[in-house]
Amino acid sequence: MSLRLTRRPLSVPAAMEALEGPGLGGVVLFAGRVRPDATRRGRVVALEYEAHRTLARVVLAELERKVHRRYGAERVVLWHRLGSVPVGQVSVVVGVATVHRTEAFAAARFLIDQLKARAPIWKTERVQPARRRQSRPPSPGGRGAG
Amino acid sequence: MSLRLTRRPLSVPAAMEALEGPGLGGVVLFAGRVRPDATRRGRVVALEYEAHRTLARVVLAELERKVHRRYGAERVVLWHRLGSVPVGQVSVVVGVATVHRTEAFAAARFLIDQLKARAPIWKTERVQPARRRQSRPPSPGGRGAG
Amino acid sequence: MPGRVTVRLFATARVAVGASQLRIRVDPDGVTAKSLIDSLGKHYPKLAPALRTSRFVLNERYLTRLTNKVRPGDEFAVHPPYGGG
Amino acid sequence: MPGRVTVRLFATARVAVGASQLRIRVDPDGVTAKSLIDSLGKHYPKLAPALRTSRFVLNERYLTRLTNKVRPGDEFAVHPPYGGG
Repeated sequence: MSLRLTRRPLSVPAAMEALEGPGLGGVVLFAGRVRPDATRRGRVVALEYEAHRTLARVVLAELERKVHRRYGAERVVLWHRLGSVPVGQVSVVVGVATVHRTEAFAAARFLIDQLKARAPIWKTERVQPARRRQSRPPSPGGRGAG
Repeated sequence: MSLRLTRRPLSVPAAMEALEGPGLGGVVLFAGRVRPDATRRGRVVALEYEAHRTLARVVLAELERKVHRRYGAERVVLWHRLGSVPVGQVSVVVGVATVHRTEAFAAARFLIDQLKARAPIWKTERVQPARRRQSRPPSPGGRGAG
Repeated sequence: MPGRVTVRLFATARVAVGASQLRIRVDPDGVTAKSLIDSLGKHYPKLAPALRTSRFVLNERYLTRLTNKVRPGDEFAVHPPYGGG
Repeated sequence: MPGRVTVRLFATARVAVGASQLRIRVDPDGVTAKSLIDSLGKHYPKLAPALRTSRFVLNERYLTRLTNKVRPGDEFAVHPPYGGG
């Protein structure tokens, strides 16, 4: 079982390693990446995550126990980044290893849904304001990019 | 879209890279690892994979097109190893990136199920025969492990 | 600090108040969660909308009743709707 | 090699015959897939069980009817039940 709330980048290879175990043939991994969504204030360039850390750990640990009981998940990864996560980077990794794949899919889906609904973690969008249209001064004699 | 039938190890980080794309927030990856199953002939130490390669590529390409149409999967990884794959190593990687996670889960599940049912790929178990029980000669005076 | 409750604010609640933590003086016998919440909404009008959609946590456990007592030394957290992932 | 069909064998079919490929002489006009399969089962009795559970592929397309003609120069593949993953 591996829980992390960290300000550092999440490594998918490290998650795969944490999910190794004898006889665990099926690994399902979900990675959530920050999308450059368009908002009314501008385009998202990063998400700022905060958590009620102590309680979040309790909630995530409960989820781990639940998927172990319910789906026989022998290895579980529940990692979430905190602080600023730029567009394109992974903000959350959920991984499950089981003997067979059906349980791994069900458990991973359950974990990410429950994490989103129940873990005391919040995001704030950091946006790049849409630039005012401004007339560029004519390029001084050049023909191509400077 | 990325199809591979290869005798070389499959890299999950490389799969994650192949699944990058602007705005693709949800990535689901399934990795199947060789299990050390017990068989009547002994314990599995490796699986030997063979394929009807040309046809397998056609079948996998059809699956890719199908998940693109059906689930909006913008990036798809369908990688399978051929030749001998030792216990614990990854024999198959299926990955999907979509804007939202529901489609990614459904598409990945669909792909691995269909790959198993429809791709002309076969495995043969290589086993370590269970050793005959043999009486060990008494240890010559030692008390612990040699 | 005896006599005070630590109120922790997250996300929209934090932004509304402009601080992630408040120290609120309460009766030595404590007050009900409801009265604490009402007084927060009164002192920080911008916080009122967040309070209406938040869950509350008393000493690391979800508050089950608004009649529960909050006492000096307790930690009371305001949790707007979650947004992890 | 004119006059012959290439038969590709996979997995249990390959093991039963001890070869991954056979070159089978057929009439210049071809034979039906059924008669090719029957003759394979007759010449390689160990192959017969695999033939009963296999799908067949003619020139990289799944065979749709056992009455389809297999002609010299064609490739005919025997696919036991799949086991990828």
